[in-house]
Amino acid sequence: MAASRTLLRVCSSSFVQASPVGRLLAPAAATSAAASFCPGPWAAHSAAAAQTHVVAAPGMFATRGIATSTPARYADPLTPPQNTRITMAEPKNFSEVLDGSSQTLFLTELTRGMSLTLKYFFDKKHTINYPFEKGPLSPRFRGEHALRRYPTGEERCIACKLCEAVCPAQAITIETEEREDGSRKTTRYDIDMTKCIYCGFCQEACPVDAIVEGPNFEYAAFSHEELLYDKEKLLANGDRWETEIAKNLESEVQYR
Amino acid sequence: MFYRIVVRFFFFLFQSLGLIVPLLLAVAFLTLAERKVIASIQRRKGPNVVGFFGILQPLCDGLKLLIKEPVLPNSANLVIFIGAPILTFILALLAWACIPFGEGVVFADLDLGALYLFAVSSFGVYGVLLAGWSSNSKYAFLGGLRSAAQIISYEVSMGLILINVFLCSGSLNLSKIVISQQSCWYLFPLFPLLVIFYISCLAETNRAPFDLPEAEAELVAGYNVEYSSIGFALFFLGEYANMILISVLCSLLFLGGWLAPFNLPFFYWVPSSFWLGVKTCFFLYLFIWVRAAFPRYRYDQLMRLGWKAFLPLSLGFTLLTSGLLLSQGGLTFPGFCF
Amino acid sequence: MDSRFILPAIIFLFFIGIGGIILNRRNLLLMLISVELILLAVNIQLSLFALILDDLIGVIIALLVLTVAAAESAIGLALLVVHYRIRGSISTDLLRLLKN
Amino acid sequence: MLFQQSILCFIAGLACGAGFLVISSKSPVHSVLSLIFSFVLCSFVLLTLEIDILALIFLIVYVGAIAILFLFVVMILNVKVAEARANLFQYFPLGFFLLSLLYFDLGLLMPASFSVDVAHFIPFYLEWPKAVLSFGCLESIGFLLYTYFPFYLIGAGLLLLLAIVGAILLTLHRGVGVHRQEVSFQNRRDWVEVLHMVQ
Amino acid sequence: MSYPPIAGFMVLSAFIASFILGLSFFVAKLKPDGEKVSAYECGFDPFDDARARFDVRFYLVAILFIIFDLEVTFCFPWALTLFYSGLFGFYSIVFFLGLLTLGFVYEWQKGALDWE
Amino acid sequence: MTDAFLRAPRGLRSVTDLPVSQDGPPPGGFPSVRYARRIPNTGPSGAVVFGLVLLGMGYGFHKTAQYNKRGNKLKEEIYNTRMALAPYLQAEADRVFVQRQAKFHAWEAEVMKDVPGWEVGKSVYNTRWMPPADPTGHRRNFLKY
Repeated sequence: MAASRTLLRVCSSSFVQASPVGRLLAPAAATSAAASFCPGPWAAHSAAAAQTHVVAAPGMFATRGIATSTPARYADPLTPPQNTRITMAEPKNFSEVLDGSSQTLFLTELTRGMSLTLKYFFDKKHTINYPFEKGPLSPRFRGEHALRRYPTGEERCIACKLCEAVCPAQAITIETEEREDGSRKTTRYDIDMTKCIYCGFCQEACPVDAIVEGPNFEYAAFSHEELLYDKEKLLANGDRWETEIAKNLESEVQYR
Repeated sequence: MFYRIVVRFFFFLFQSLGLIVPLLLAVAFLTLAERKVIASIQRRKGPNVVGFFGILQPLCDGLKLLIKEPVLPNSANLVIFIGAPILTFILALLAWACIPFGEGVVFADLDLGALYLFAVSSFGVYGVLLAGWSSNSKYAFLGGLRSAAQIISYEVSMGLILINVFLCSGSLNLSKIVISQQSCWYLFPLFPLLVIFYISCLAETNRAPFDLPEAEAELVAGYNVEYSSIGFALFFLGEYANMILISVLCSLLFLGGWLAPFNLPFFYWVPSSFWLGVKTCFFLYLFIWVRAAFPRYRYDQLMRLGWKAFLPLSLGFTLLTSGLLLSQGGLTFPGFCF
Repeated sequence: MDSRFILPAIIFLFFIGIGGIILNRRNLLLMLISVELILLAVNIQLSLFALILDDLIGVIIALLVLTVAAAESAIGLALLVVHYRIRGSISTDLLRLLKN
Repeated sequence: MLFQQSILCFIAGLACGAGFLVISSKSPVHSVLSLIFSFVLCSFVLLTLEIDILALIFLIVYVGAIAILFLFVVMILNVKVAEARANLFQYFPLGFFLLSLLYFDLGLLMPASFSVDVAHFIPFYLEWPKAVLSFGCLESIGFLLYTYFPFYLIGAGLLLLLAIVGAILLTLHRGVGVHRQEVSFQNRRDWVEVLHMVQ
Repeated sequence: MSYPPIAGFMVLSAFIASFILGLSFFVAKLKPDGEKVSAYECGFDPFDDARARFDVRFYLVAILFIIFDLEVTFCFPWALTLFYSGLFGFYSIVFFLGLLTLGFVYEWQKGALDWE
Repeated sequence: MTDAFLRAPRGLRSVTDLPVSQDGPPPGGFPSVRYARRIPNTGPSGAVVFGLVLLGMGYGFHKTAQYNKRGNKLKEEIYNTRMALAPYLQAEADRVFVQRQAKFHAWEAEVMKDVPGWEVGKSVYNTRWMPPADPTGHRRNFLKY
């Protein structure tokens, strides 16, 4: 019974209970100003999501003071706040007639909506100055590929071609040849970055953690050819990003 | 004799340039102000990369629009196609000729200043209509027709509201209207009219909740869909110049143009046109604030509001003001005024 | 030289209106436009003579002629639109079909 | 003085030119545009004659409203090709003869004051009471229109009423299959009516 | 009347507008291309003439605008000289506006105002 | 700064002994989503708004009517003072007018001397004396202000 009541209550969400904002003036569509509706739940959601995110990468940036608990005044989210000025359908007494007509003539309802937007005008802004400040990056971020090496400098890739097989976009092409000292290495290891969908399957399939997706996402190029990476390019990437990649892998090791 | 003519010509040239150049600068920086205010309402920062605080952003926009290649659609009749933005820009500038910025600071003090403004604003429909028709594309034509219909349907209530102001002030000369507001601004007696006047001005300049004809979603860009670089820039300048004109007009007619709020010693030391600037900035901020706060009107609601709500209200209010002033004997005797 | 010397110009405008009606016997719209020109010329003459004879009645009747022009063009164009919707073209030779 | 009258003559000439353009232009939009041009020029003529109220009213009513109506109609009906018109010059001799006939007796009507500008010799009588209190054109119209000639006003009102009723009767056809929206009804909806508890 | 300065101002602003427009024609590189120059149809090619017939509703709005514009024009001189014309002038305008309000009510009831 | 580094106790033998940490909801569950209207319903009630506006309109109309009445009185006073002065100025203007009219009559007599029975200076109209008609109407507006 409780479920059905909540179900029924849900269908009477604020859309149906169209507050008679202005019989003449306001548009008949959802009268609550769009700006004021969407940040409500979004703030709650972002609070919840931000909370878990914060734990994962604590030290990256000073956490913004995001209120995590909803204000007490709206304890029960389903019932609208009590001191409602929303005039009911048929105004019962003269004061509600006055409320309705003052909303029509002097747009008191619309000014309330605007006062909410004004509150946001004076709030702190979210914008970060991109090239100089960067947003927080999760250690699991899958960006530009890199071929890693063992601490001794020997490249890890043993040309097992598992990544080539698992790649859904068939972006990886490998050719192998036995090296003089008998070890099994690739002579040609190409990744077509324009085909790659950055799913990270190659990183999971690789037994020796050779092919890895580094955190770098700023590698735009001027021509198409520059985005067809060959082995030297991937190895160079690996050398450049080795410390960052190693740290990220360390924190992800028990989830792999 | 010849020397006097040259002096008078240069005096006229500097006077009109003194009006046009600051206006163009104001329009440029208004575009920046709009983007920054809308951004800060959505809790983000506006353009702050180009200049110190994004100061040079309008300059870059202007240059970009100048450099871009003007595309002339093939089947459009070119004379009207190029004439429409020029007409809109000229009308936007022309309406500033009779606006008083201070005690005697006015380019051409017309006895029928307000009627001249009403004529120029009713002339403004042609820029829109001809642009829509001459660019020979369905979207532009429909957008042009719709915004023309919207502009003319909100002009009726504007005219009626102007009549109320003339009833209270007793003269059509804008300076005399402002002088007659010394006792109390017309904001107090005609407050509901200010609300209606401002909303119909919003609709008149196709802005904020009434910008359906140019709504990106429905009609791509309304009547200026076919215009590319400089044609679009002239329409853009014309629209923003109209925006500033409307806010100056609102502050002149209802908030006592250059009159200080209270006659305290501090207030009348400040130069008089400063107060006009403050009130115009308030109305400009209101333009942008309303644009950021409200969803867009559907076209039939927009026409219903114009005809079924504003027209009866302003008609009724005209009879109210005339009846009240006539009964109290508060009308002004026409003729010489000081 | 005084303000009466533009009278021939305004009368010429009046006759252009009449000429417009005579010449465009086929195109209904241009006839309405020429009627508009005639009323415009009448308006200007009224105000011109009001100025010369220093009597304001001319300007007041010019206002009245203005409303006549407006109402006439409104109704004329309404008829034209209805005619266009029924006949599909605004040429006058289809008007003959109103006979039996 | 001379400058003012030369401007007057120039603008009146332009108005006649625009008028002629109205008739002789090919596409209807060009004729409507030249009609608008002649409206604007005629209001400039009135402006130089210093009847500024009528000039501005011409701008508001003629150019701002009637010409828009013509432009709307021309655009909506998009009459593309101008119907074949008998070539203009067939009527030229007859037209020229009639016009010259008229201008001949107009010349008789017009007093010979054109030749000698007698106005300069007539002494100008300065009336001081008129200098003390003189009214612009708008106020003087206002004095007469509402006190001595209210019948013209009521006549204009009846004319406009006729125009509204006539135009609506002629052109209004309400689309039948169109869902119309009654805003006040939608605003009056209340979730108490919408919702009814099942158990 | 100080109208000549306004005529001069009009000429000057016309000069400035055409100067800006002309400047762009010299500064920008003109490369007309078949695709660029055709009318904008969101990608499709325009199938019939752009100026097809449209709803006559716009036409009715223009008529109503003329009539109410004239009503406003008749009220301008009244607003200034109401002191002189007193109650007689007031009631003559009330009668005039009454006639037009009659037309407005008729129009409202016939549904000429609501825009489907 | 990785998760393992934070939670691993000292002397960990192998990674598998680490307690598994799973991203779960905070203790006590997520706070419930608020979707009811959030426009603050505070602000003055309809009656207060109407009262304020009507008060403002009353005050405004009273002040405007008072200002206009005072203005009319001032105009009345100015009109009377100037009208009192007008006859004297008019007398001077008439003197100048008579001199010019004499010059005009002399010119007229000279032009019309061979016309029989032409009485110089007799007006063609037989109404009361009117100031000479100004055919152009341009000079009459000279005194507009």
